[in-house]
Amino acid sequence: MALPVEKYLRVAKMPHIWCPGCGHGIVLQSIVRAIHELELDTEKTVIVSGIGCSARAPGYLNFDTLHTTHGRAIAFATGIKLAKPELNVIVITGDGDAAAIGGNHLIHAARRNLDLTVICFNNNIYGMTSGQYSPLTPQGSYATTSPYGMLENPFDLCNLVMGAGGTFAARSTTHHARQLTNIIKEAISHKGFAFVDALSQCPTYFGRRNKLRTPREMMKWFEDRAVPARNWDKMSPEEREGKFPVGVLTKTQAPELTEVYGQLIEQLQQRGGE
Amino acid sequence: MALPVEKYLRVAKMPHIWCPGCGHGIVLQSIVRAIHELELDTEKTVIVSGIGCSARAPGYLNFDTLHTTHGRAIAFATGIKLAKPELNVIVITGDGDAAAIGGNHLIHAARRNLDLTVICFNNNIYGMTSGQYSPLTPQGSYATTSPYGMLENPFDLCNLVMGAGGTFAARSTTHHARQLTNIIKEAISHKGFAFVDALSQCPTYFGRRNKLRTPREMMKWFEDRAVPARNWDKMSPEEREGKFPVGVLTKTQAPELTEVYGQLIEQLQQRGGE
Amino acid sequence: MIKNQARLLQGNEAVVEGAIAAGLKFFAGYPITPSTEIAEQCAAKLPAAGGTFIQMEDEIASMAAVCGASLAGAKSMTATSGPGFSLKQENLGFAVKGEIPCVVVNVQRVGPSTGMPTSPAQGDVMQARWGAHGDHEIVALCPSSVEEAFSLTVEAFNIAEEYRTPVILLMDEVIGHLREKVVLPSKEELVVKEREKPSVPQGEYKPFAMKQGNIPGVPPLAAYGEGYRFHVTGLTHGEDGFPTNNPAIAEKQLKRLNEKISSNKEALVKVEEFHLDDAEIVVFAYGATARSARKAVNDARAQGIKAGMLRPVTIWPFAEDALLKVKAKSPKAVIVAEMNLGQMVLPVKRVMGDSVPVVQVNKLAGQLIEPEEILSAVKEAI
Amino acid sequence: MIKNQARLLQGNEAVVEGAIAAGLKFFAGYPITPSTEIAEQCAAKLPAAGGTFIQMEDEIASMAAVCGASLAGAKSMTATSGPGFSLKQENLGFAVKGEIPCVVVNVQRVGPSTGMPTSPAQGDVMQARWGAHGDHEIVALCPSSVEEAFSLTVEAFNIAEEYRTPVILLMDEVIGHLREKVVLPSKEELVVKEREKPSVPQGEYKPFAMKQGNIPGVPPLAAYGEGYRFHVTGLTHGEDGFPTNNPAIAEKQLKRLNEKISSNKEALVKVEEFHLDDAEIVVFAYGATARSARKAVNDARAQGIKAGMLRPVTIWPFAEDALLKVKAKSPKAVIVAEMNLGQMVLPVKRVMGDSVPVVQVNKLAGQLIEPEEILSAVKEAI
Amino acid sequence: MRLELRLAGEGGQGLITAGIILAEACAEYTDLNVVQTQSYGPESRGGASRADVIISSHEIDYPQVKKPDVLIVLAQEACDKYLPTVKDGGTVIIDTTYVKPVPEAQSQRVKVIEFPVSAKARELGREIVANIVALGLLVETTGIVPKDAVIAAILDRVPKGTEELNKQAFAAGVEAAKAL
Amino acid sequence: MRLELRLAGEGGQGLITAGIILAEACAEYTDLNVVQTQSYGPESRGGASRADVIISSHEIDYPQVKKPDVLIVLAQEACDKYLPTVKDGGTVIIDTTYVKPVPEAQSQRVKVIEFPVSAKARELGREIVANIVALGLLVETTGIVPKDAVIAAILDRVPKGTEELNKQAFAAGVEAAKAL
Amino acid sequence: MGQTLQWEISVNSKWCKKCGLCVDYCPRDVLEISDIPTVKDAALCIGCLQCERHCPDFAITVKRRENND
Amino acid sequence: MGQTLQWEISVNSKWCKKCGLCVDYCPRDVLEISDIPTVKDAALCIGCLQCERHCPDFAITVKRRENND
Ligand SMILES: Cc1ncc(C[n+]2csc(CCOP(=O)(O)OP(=O)(O)O)c2C)c(N)n1
Ligand SMILES: Cc1ncc(C[n+]2csc(CCOP(=O)(O)OP(=O)(O)O)c2C)c(N)n1
Ligand code: SF4
Ligand code: SF4
Ligand code: SF4
Ligand code: SF4
Ligand code: SF4
Ligand code: SF4
Ligand SMILES: [Mg+2]
Ligand SMILES: [Mg+2]
Repeated sequence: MALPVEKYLRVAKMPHIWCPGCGHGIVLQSIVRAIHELELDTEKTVIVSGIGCSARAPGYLNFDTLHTTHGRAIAFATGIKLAKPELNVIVITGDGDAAAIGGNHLIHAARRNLDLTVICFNNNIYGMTSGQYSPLTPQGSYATTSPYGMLENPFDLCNLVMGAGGTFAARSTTHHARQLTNIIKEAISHKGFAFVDALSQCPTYFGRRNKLRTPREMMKWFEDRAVPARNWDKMSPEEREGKFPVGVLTKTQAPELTEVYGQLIEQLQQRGGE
Repeated sequence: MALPVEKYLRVAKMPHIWCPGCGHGIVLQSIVRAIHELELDTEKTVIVSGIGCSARAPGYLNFDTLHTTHGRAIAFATGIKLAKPELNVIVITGDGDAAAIGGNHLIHAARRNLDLTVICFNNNIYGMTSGQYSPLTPQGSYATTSPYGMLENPFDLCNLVMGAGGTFAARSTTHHARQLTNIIKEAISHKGFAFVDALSQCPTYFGRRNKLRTPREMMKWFEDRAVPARNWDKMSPEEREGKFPVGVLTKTQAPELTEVYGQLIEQLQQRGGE
Repeated sequence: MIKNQARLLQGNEAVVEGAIAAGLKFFAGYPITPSTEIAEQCAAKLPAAGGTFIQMEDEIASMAAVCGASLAGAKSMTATSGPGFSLKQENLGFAVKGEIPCVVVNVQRVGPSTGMPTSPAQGDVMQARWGAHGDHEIVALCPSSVEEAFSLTVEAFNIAEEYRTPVILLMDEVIGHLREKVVLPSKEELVVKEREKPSVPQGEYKPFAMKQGNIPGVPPLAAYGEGYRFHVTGLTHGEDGFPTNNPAIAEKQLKRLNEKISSNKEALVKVEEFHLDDAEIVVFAYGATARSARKAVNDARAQGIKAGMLRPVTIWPFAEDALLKVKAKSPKAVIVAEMNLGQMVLPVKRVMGDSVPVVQVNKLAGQLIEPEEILSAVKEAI
Repeated sequence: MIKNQARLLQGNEAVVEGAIAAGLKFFAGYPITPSTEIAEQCAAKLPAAGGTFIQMEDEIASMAAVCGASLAGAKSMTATSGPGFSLKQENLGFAVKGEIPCVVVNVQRVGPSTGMPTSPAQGDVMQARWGAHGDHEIVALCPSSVEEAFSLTVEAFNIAEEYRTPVILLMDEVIGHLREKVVLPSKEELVVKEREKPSVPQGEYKPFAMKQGNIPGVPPLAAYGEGYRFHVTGLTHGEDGFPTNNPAIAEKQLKRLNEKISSNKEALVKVEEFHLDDAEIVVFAYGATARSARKAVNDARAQGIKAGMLRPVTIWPFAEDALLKVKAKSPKAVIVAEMNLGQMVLPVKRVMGDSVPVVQVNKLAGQLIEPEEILSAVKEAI
Repeated sequence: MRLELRLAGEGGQGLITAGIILAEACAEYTDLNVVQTQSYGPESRGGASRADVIISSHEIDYPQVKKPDVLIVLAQEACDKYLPTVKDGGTVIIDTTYVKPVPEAQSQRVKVIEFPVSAKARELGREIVANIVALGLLVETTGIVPKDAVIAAILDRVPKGTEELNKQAFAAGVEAAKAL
Repeated sequence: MRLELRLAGEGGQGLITAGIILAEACAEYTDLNVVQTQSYGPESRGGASRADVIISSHEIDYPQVKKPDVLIVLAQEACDKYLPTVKDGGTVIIDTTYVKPVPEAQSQRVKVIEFPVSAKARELGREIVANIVALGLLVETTGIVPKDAVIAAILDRVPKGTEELNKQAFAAGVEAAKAL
Repeated sequence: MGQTLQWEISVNSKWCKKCGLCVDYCPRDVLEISDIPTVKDAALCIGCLQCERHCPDFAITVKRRENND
Repeated sequence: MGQTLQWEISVNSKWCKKCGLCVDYCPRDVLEISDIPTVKDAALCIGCLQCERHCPDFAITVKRRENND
């Protein structure tokens, strides 16, 4: 389906600032495509981000957009959604933004099952500040602040969201652009908190330091390691080694916070009216 | 085993400030007992806390103690442990301290597998500020800020820690004081990040508002709902309803951060010396 | 018995009454002594008023949620005390930069750090002005009574909405916890202001326009979901809200941001002048301390001393003009009484210059300054 | 070719060199432009120096970890810029209250909020003083060159350790990113100070004693793990470190906390006086701006104008005495040049009083003030 | 006229509530001005508890009680702590159920009224209404607030079903004061 | 003597490195004073890149380059942007591989040197050494820094195994300047 | 030995907050409480430490008598 | 119909950053790149959209020809 770019992008702001071959553009396109295919009302959809290369995305999207402080996008979005539950609220965040400084807001929104769609442009690195390690940088990888290789364990963001009680968590990559679009559609449609771990490549800082010389090489890395979720469960720990599951990893139903709160308001106002 | 209280407590500061029947004293005693039974060196053990009723515990403990800012105990402890890896560092925290404002530090310490023992005095409520809901307050329960019943889902803190990649997570309650002591011993002995969800009663604020009229009634609540971990796995979702598992819920081995960092220092210094 | 019009209200409760009267529709907070009653009252009262209360995971998130809700069109508030106020600074700066109307209550307790949580102080006055990084003006109001806790909350919302700016309600523990007899104004008596909405077609809306708007320098503000599809960022931006590195545009916008406050001081800065006309000794005091000062002035007058009080009701922007008027009359001394080590005394000294001696009365360990302490300073200065 | 003694170093790099020379053993930080190179250099260099680098989850955690490490006996540092500095305020206040030696670097960029991340500013000068809640004194140093980035970092550690206090190294983007030729002092030339250790038996140790210690008001500090088993809290505490609500004790401790800085100003406050002796026009400038000021002064002198510069090297405590000396000579004007809307000009005005006109030269959109701009202010004022 | 009152005892004895009721009575049912304050422990964990009320026909500037005109104490610790704060010539009402007789030195300085407040409440059915008995004593002793105002304020606040008990408690306090 | 130099082009052309090498040469191998600065894009994502170097026999106060004495540009955008900033009578070196001839108006104002810097580098084996060729041009043109100092500084910095290539590149630049 | 007193139970009245948990938890009904807990019948005590472990105030201790062999 | 050109491929040269991913991802070798990508043999295109979906810059679009029925 051809994408009516002018409808969704602030074309006057293009081309965007991202480096050649940066995966963030592919994730962004997947989001736009998902919005288009779902026929979301562009006047009732708000896009919120924190700070980072990824977080620059809203500036190119022709919606109500909010570029907040580093790590806090979900908290700002919480206010928007609670104040106007009829809006679709989509959060665009980076692995540093969502999982380092913003980790607490992520797990709390997941716990509350607030109807937000959070899409993490996960490139395993702090792109905007030129390549420091993030909580997603694989052990042993190089970054400007891990000159001897990353010493810490990385998060598995979907596991984290599930551990926090999230009702929807999924993963895909820029290589799997089509799947990514579909997953984002499913995430937006999910009533409740939905998290998408969108693996993206930063050729400029992650690739260059880690001998992944081209964007395609980085995407090949995704291609080689991704395992469809339905196969993942059947794999032994040894088979899983060096691989990761893609697809929808958890999807359950639970009361959504703005609905629950709306009911309370209704109840109390009726009671007050009696 | 009789507990040589004078060795471990700052007896001049006793009696402590906690209300009659407050579970925090029982958890504290379990910690002291664990330390005693493990024969930890009292001069090489540091106790760190945030802010809350629970966080007042270190003031009564005759060790190096640090009463920090709300939610940040684990981050302060991270500095202590990294600067002096030979110290035993135990963090005492509350459910608000650890899981509300401090949630991010909890998951990051778990991810890093830093050798800290974190004991959460989990009374489902903010005791110190007089009874607001916490991220652990069960749905429907009353608190001063949930006058119509708690609307949000609570965390399962052990699940959260596991989702973050933690290598040790366990739960017990003030009712299970003996088990609690043993679990704390195991947590302290664990090389790596260890988390103990210690369910505690706040008769003053949680009990009073939720028709649990005595401390014993609150502990009975624990008694009735706790299921040994080994049985939990065999239970159906229906059987689990209204219950929770106690015992060691996860225990795995992974490289510990100060060890890994120590190796790096050694390596680089040798290299420098060559 | 028949009730009269009056009620007994706690300062913190009065804030909530004022906020709801002013149209509060969203409160996000995190409990902290001595402000917690504000959150608790909001939890109890907001839903019935069609608004939403949420206890966030921390103060940072609370401030963020308040900004988000305000951009979605809801009048929004948060409340805290020193430690939480410190945490809010980054997002408070975002609200300043994004020109997001909201009210931030700080009920001051003794610092630094955890300090004395249940004891009063006025140690965050300078922080209110300078706590966030970067150049910015701020509006802060300082109630001296429960009645003012109500009326200044309404005023705070009015200023926030009219000037598109966060407004700080800077209370102290004494006023926050004080229960006092008050008569609340009726709906008709209340002046409630609403933010100005854009009058241009959707495609032409510039959320940070230089010249539009009722108040010079304050551009109208659309709400999310109304079709304007506008962008808000904490980066330095142009009239359209998009980031810029053009120093000329940046300078213009940063100046407008500051001047919308600094050049409207006349409208914004309110003071109470008490026996100032012939005062030879002027006591400068605010918040709870002003109540002691008032008594001290009365007592001094009773003893034949011509004392007076200047009370800044608006604590920021600084009441420079009122002080210059005082200076013009060459009083024998200005006594600055405050529950801190000496904070507002600094700008007072700056304005008084070399000609008028400035005397300090300070107390910093959690006790309200007593009238006698001020009185004896008055007597010494005469 | 044979190298000389000099090196080309970036300001941020020089900070790390200085820190390691001063004995840095622990760095916790979170990347932010334009301070990131400090973290990166620490990551590369600390382990070989036997120290530990960690990138924490945010700036709050970084400040916390630094406090923890310092209490464990390690000289500790963190580095950030405006947004992160705002976030650190609460724990910076804890460091003040707990009297925990540490160094906090803020490389200033344009605010408010995200502002202009790669452009210089001096908009956090007042925040450095007042950013944390509650009454507290702070020490802040402000380098004007890469060489000073090195030497003032060493000085910052020395002050931190000697006075048991956090010290802020307040840089700006110009100095942080500037590469400059510097000759670093040899180990022998360097003065490195260590914190005073308790001399009393373990059982008698009072970590917040009123009178002990080499410097009046600064009690010796044991390290965790040395057997002293002491308590540190952010609550107002007595000499033994345990919380107290006794106002008399609280007052004494809070006063000591402040006076250990304020009454040692003579030792702490360093200024550079440049052509001040006969100056009719005095330029007050700091950080990168002082380099423009120096050129302006030279150019003015070349044109026969008696200009001079007062540069506060220590930006807090305020260089009041040096300014009073200037005032005593009744210059025609003091020109305050700063990359902000006018911050340090406020205390300068306070000290200058009514007699000496104070003129402002400001720039706030991310550009260094040019010598010509200062020069023309000088000419106008003459 | 400015009257400063202090009610002190232990957490759980309901003295803060009593203070608030008294203040509400003044505020909502009389022309008197009133402010009420209370102690907030460092950590509000049980222990001592104190409510202060200032009643005045004029505006109330300084809102704190330094030297109460009247003190009522329901616990020994509270008595020891606050007795010395009472104004010379002021009045102290002690609950003899829990408080030992006032030492000679003090009883010469202030007027002492003794009554087994808590015992009386117990006698009425539930010790929990000791605070209302105390209120009766206080109101009758000071004579400053109309009793019907206080009764109205009591009824505004107490849980449904306990109205009678509370009225009796208040009356008992009033009677006791009259009898003394 | 104070000389202000500017090296400008696109990210990836290595001009920042060239600027740093030049500054290091001055700092570590001569008595000259030197400061070096560079552009930091708003988001440091590719795009334009600029390094400034000020060399002086005296102390350097104001550390920024307003009007360079010499500008070398390796990309058209950089040329368009910075050409007007060059001091009247200053020198501009353009890499004709990527930069169009300088417009008449400007070429009267400043001295223009043209050389296919990048093409030359490609010719030597790898275009990546264009920055070093540029350095050679700059050093020879200005004559302010001893060439052996610059060569030493180059060798301090470049990766092992590329020393010869870089020396050749530098020499090529120097030659070109001499020839012009 | 037999049924002689093996266990010494002591209550620290300065620390005890009278919550009654020790009494609640004693499986042998050894303790009773009006103000602070007191030992009703020490002979029944089996030294299970339930009282001690559940005391939030470190106020009750149970020790084996030293002279009971 | 047959093998006539069904797909119209266009590259927005103002947005294209020359990363080459479109070329890499094309399964039919339709595209080639020296500066910006160009169509080597449009007839081979199967309209799979791999190029478009993997373009980070919204710079390449593949549309079904409208006059191809
Ligand atoms: C409070 C604060 N701390 C730090 C920064 C600096 N900063 C900006 S973006 C960023 C990391 C971005 O990484 P990520 O979220 O992974 O996004 P990416 O650039 O990789 O897309 C950091 C540390 C900031 N702007 N604010
Ligand atoms: C930054 C900050 N925010 C809020 C507070 C107020 N506060 C103190 S303790 C506390 C909650 C304590 O709850 P929890 O951690 O569950 O401990 P408990 O008292 O229940 O043991 C809060 C919100 C604070 N001291 N600092
Ligand atoms: S730095 Fe990395 S993440 Fe940022 S735009 Fe470039 S490639 Fe993308
Ligand atoms: S308030 Fe609750 S948690 Fe705090 S001491 Fe009392 S019972 Fe314990
Ligand atoms: S030790 Fe056991 S049996 Fe003995 S008193 Fe305690 S609880 Fe009862
Ligand atoms: S459990 Fe402890 S505090 Fe409670 S009554 Fe028994 S001895 Fe006293
Ligand atoms: S649509 Fe498919 S076949 Fe056609 S050019 Fe694109 S990738 Fe190649
Ligand atoms: S993928 Fe897009 S940006 Fe990259 S070369 Fe192709 S059209 Fe250009
Ligand atoms: Mg990233
Ligand atoms: Mg709790």
